Amino acid sequence: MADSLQENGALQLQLHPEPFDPLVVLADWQRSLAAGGTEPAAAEAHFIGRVRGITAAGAPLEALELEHYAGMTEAQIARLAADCAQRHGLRAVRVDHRVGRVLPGDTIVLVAVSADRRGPAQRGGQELLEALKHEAPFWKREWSGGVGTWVAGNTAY
Amino acid sequence: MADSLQENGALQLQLHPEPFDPLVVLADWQRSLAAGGTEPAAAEAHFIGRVRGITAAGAPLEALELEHYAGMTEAQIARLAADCAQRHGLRAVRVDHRVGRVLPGDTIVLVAVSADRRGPAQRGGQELLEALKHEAPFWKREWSGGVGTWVAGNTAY
Amino acid sequence: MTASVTATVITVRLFAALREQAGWAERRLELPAGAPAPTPANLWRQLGLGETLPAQVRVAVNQVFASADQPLAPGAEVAFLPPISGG
Amino acid sequence: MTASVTATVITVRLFAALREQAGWAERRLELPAGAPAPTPANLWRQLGLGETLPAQVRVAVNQVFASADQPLAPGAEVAFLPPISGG
Repeated sequence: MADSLQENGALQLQLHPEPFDPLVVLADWQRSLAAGGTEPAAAEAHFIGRVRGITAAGAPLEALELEHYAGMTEAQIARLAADCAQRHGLRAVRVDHRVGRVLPGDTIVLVAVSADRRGPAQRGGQELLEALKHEAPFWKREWSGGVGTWVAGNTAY
Repeated sequence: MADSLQENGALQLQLHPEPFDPLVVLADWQRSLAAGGTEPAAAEAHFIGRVRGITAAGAPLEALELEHYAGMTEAQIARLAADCAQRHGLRAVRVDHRVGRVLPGDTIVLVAVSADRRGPAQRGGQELLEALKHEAPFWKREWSGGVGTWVAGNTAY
Repeated sequence: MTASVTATVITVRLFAALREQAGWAERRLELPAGAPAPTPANLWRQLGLGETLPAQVRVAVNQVFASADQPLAPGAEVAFLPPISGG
Repeated sequence: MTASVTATVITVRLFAALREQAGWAERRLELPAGAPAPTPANLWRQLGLGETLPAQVRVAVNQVFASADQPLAPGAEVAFLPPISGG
């Protein structure tokens, strides 16, 4: 599943050690899908997540440190995307995620999906974001006042 | 409500008689929000809808003709956006919609919302799109084989 | 001093399929001063658009959705809207 | 001909808070050939990480989520993952 989705170009995935502009990524993605020669999808849903300026405890955040499990993280995202694509009949999926040191206001995650109808696009994108948050190996450490604190779990939906 | 959302710049709305690039619109929107000096929102959800290449009856589509009620359409979108923004605690809303003759593959609608958390951004964007489809005065006519047919209602969600 | 000076003027607008079926987009009605205020439902019949307003046709008064039975104030703009299909 | 040639080699990896608490990120274990195949839960205790594997720690074997009780094949990479917080 994961392989076939990636082989036919329907899944594009990138982990970024440096800041990235989600709109530049989306433009590249749209261009690459258009280059495939198929008609643009009738529905496209995007989600951009950015780093908040405060910690879970309410203190000013200096930076977020994002650890991942190189190899497994990518493979796991590919599996999650393929499952979600199959369940919702998605045409294409794009996932970008920061790793390393991320500053407040920086984009940390981009999830973009396309489908033939709005419902699958919106539901599929939503579900894939939740899956990433709970099933893809990433760990956040909040740095505030020079002290790093590992974050246990995710912010409320 | 509608007025206050538009006055403080939290609602940006545009009807386009000519094709528009949703990523260019989003870049402008993000720049204008950043110019306000506030920290970028932690969550942003976008939806892009494009014209399908076939009619509801399955014939090849030459073009879609989009009629609206100039004045009421804009006012009604502003009301729907303000209601939705209040219900979900959205920070900003951007709506772009084509009018006139729209070709297959063209973007017909863009809905973008920002919020402090992913749930409100996703749910708010989804709800506003449904509201636009059912409560904003637009009428579609499908042109196929030189014959125009008014579309009654919306495609399935 | 003429009747038309104090007449109640109502603008009626049709859109999309309704406009094409009727063959007109906008009418300006002058109702005699002192006559009871018409409702959108009255005007629908009066303009020969049909016996009763179909359930799927929505009414806007002064560009806001409104009841088909509300009396119209002088100067009102009434619109009959076929089923919406946007987005 | 030495024991190590036929020993069962298992790589154990720790991440994030677990890595910092333990003070190491990766260990290569050589288990005597012929010994019963260890499970991730066995290794957790054997490496002094704790008595029993806490419920919130997840296990991956060869970079796929796996049960803590599955016997490990020679050459396996076992990882102990603290609660995920991505996106």
